[in-house]
Amino acid sequence: MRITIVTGFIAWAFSVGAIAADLPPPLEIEETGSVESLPASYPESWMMVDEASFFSMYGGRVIILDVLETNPAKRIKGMVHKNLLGNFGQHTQRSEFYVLESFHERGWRGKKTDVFVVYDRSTLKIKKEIVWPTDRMQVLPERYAMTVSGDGDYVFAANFNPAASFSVVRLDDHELLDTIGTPGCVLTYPVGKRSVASLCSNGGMLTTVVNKDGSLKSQQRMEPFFDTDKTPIFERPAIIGGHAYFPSFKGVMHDIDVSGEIAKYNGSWSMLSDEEKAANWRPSGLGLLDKDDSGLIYVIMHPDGAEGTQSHGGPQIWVFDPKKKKRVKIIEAPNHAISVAVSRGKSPKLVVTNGMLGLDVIDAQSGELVQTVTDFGNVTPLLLHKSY
Amino acid sequence: MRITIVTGFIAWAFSVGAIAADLPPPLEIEETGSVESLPASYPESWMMVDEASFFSMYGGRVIILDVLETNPAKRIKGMVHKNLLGNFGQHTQRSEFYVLESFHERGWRGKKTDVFVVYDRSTLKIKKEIVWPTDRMQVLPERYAMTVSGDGDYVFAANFNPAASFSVVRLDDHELLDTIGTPGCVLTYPVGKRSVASLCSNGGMLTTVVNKDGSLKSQQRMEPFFDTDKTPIFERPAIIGGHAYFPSFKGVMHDIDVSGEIAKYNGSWSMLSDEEKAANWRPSGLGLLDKDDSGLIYVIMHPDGAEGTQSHGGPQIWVFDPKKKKRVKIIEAPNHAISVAVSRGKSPKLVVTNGMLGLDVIDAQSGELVQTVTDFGNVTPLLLHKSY
Amino acid sequence: MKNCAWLILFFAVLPDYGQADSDRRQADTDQRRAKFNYQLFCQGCHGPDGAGRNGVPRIHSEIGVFLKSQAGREYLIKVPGAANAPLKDAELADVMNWTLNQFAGNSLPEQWREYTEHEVAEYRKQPLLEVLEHRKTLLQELSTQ
Amino acid sequence: MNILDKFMEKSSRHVAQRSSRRGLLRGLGTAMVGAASIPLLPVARASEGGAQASAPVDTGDPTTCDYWRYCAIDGFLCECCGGTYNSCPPGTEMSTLTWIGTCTNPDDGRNYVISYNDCCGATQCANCLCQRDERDRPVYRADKSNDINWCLGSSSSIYHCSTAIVVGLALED
Amino acid sequence: MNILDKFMEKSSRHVAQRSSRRGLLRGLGTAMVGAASIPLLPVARASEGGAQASAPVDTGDPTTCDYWRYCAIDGFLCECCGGTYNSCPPGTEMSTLTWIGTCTNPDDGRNYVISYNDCCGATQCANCLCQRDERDRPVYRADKSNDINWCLGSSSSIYHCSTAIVVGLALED
Repeated sequence: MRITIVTGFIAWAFSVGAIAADLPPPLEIEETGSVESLPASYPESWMMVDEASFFSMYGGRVIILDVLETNPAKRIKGMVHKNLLGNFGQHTQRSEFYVLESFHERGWRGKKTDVFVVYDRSTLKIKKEIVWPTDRMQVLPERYAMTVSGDGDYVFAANFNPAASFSVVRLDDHELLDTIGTPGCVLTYPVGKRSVASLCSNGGMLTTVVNKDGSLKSQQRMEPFFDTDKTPIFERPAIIGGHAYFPSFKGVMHDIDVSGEIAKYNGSWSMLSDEEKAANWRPSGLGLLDKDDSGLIYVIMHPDGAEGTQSHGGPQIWVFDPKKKKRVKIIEAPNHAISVAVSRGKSPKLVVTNGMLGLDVIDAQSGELVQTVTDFGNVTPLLLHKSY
Repeated sequence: MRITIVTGFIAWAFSVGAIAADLPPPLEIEETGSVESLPASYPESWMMVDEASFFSMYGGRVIILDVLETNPAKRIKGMVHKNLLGNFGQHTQRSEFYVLESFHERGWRGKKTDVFVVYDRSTLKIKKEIVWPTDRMQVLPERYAMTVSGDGDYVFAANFNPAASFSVVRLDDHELLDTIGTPGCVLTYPVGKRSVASLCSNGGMLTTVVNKDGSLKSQQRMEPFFDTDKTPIFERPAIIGGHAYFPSFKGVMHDIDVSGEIAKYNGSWSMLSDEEKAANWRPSGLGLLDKDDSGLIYVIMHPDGAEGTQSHGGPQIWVFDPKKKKRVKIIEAPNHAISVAVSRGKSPKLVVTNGMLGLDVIDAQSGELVQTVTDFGNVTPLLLHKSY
Repeated sequence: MKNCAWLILFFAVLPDYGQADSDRRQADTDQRRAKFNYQLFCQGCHGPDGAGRNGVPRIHSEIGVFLKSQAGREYLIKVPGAANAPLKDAELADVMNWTLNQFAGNSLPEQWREYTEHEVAEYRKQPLLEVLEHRKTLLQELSTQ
Repeated sequence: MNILDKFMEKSSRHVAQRSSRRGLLRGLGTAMVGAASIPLLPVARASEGGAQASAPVDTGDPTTCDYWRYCAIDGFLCECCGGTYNSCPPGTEMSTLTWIGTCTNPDDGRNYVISYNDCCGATQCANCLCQRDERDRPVYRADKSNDINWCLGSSSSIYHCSTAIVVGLALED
Repeated sequence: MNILDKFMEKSSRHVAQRSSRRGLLRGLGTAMVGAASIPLLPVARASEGGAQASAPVDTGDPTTCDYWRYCAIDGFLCECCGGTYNSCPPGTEMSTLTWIGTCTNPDDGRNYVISYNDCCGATQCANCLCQRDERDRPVYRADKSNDINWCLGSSSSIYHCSTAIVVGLALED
């Protein structure tokens, strides 16, 4: 009602104004209520930033960011909430992504409810919310606290309370199917079409094969391939062409074959020359590695490694070709690196969470800094993901 | 049992150790589970900081801070949550304070519930939570969005949705009694023993007299004493000795007699000399004023005032004696001032939220800076309160 | 063995340099190591008193019931927290025995024997996969005994 | 929500040095220009080209706090959050309750009625904080108050960012 | 929760200039010293005075991240939040689940078993962030992992700050 009347004013003002001063016509009345939407598939230069909001975890979110946009005001494309170190996963084919988060009835108090939320990539609206049957894993951001199955039809999401398990969501109807125990083994690495590997406290892996109805088909343990005390590995692999590459704290790359129904150990190779070993070069960081579409692995490295430095990040990003088991490039991190992610496509960009908790965007080919991105609401952007 | 045994170990280790290396005895085993508590009445140098957490309002809180403590690590005495710009109030006699806050079932979504929370000042534990009957007022921090009645037996807390009302809580049993409409009038200023004054959109006031059972006894409107467009006042009075002093945007101090059952207009006086008026000195800021125990009013002032500068804060704090209707002192704000509070007692300290959103602690007598307090989790400490 | 505290105190107060001392001191060291290992590998979840927590089974006054059957005896070693612990077989046996002595209380059968290195090695080869289900079944069986 | 002006004034200095922003600005994760630090375009500009008279003119930059429509705005500019000056970012909802102000478009010299609709239902955008208080009034004049969380009437009361929508022409006094 | 080391290293520089702290440190509202930026006290120190042998010695400063007990800590030091190194701030609850580490007291040269109990049930303290990862392991070794929110077993899962409690003496290998 108010709007109608005001429009009347404008018509009046226009006629008066035009006669009086030869001004341009007045601005049109604008609609209230309009809301933007995004493409169903995001451009390669968009990244999904896991802003953990470590200093106020109720404010955690995933910020959708165009890291190549030069106008700071136009970099943010949207954001969704991700409460209390919520876990995040994406589908590469379906136009949706997933947040598994927790809420207390009264913010910090009252009954806790964990919920699995399916977001539409285009509208950023919630397509489905599933109340979770147990306590999801609540840790610093991981890429494999949740995974889409190899056949693309399920999500497996990790639980920990501290009994370890994962729950299965069917994506066709977004139904929660089952929860499967993985005693002593955590996280969810996709194996074959519908299997999940988890890393175990004895230095081995457990593969869980899941039935079509989401129930447990079988579980099989892999012999320990590292010593969790003496030769620990990072729980953060690069999974490329049916192989999951897990670097150790000291620079041994373990190769797990995840192409079949059951994960198989496939040996290891050193990431380091003897000189580098002597200088104690080691992988380090939170999101310490990522892969590009051509199958290269990018790992943050630092010299003078020691017990306790495994999360410090480092000054360089080393690029490995896992097929050749060889380093192919060294990229300098202009402002230190604590996490790294690589964008999709033929001209991948390295997006580095730097020591000041901003983002350095680096051309992966040339190694040159494209731009540093800050002031997008970032406080603790601990982990980044490609977008799809 | 455990302790006994471990003590045994220690005794053993001690004897061996002492023999072996002449070392001191080992540290005692410590208890797990212990939690600190605070005095039932807080020292004068403690202030209650309303950290609105404007950039992540789920993380809002009241930080209890010793502003005279020189060791930064020991300044924080405790903190309580205050969600979504929650309202805060304190009792000067009972050892408790009050937070009126809102929660959505899922952080930012789902059903909203407003709750009134009674905190024990000593344990910081919740003594009572009352689910609120309507939408509390959700605004930038105010000192009078909630008030304790003059007789100390009730809390009146403001609602706005946008219909204005207030609800009554009886403190003896922490029961919610009633909600009373105050059409067109907002906030809750204590009047007499059990009345509430509210400021109205016509520039007048409404006094609501409340029965012992919390219900409406009577309401009475005061004639408008200012023009909300042309001569607006700040809604933030200093209430001293039965008088509520409301400064106007342009430096006229209005005096409302709140000592009786009904608030009465008691005239006004200018805070400015003619020269100051010519230089457009004006009050400004969010928490732009406070009082000390001797009855002086401290107001943030800035020169070159204009439409829109009423919230900018200013470079000086002027001290007025409202009985003499005269300024008695000017205190320079070392780093600009946007909010001010004064500690209790005979040697009051001015605590100023400065332009960098840290706190400048100033001796109110000498005007000298005692210390600047930052890095206590402050992001947007918009308003400060005395402690009791 | 519940009076090991007393024993230790005894050693503390009266350092013994006599015959058989090295054996006893070895036994004592083993006890201390067992407790240390309990602290390092178990206490974080099971608590300093074995009380258990949300999602963590209670040990205190309960763990002993499992020793009433062979399956129960194996269960305690096959649970991943035990089987997967980075401890040698002998160390794991010591931790388990220490835990039983320390926390099991009246839940222990009247006749029971401590775990040996050898049997621990055997049991832990196949850590359990369905711990909770297995536990439930076991407890049902034990309660009907 | 209009307290941080002075703070913004200070930080606007930092904005000039985009590559090395620090201090409060960095801390608060904003990219903001203080009110009125860049002079508004003169009214005359609109009349420079006669041909322009055939179409409405609005040449301001909505990514800056100085943009004319923002004269009584508070909070985070939706323009920097995935929305625009008059639309909400994806996934949010535009408030139905709002406060109203009038601002002058320097391009045509007209006063427009601006509806400051908040976008609701997502955690604070925390970008492009912009605080201008022309003709803003305390909460007793709710219709003119930007201290109030105007998401109060929406399905989520969570404030995300603010728009500034032309809903009419103002009458001169 | 152990990622911000490098960040902390950087910010420790700022701590030195207390009066003009800025940048990340200010932004994050911390008052922190990076790990090991001050050398630990030599063991010898304990033996300097013979009389000391009659009482346990622990001369470190629990308000600094360098304090010996914090060798595998993550997060905010309760010592700066209204609690102490081994007690929780008022209104919070000490976690029953925890991770365990061993650290050396430089005053007596002994290794102690340290239980890193989180204090739960209040919004993050956000002060004195301290990140040290000696013998910290990824989540597959949950008992040694400080990446996990250990408030998971408490009545509130909200992490506030961390303590470091001496629960035993370590054995040498």
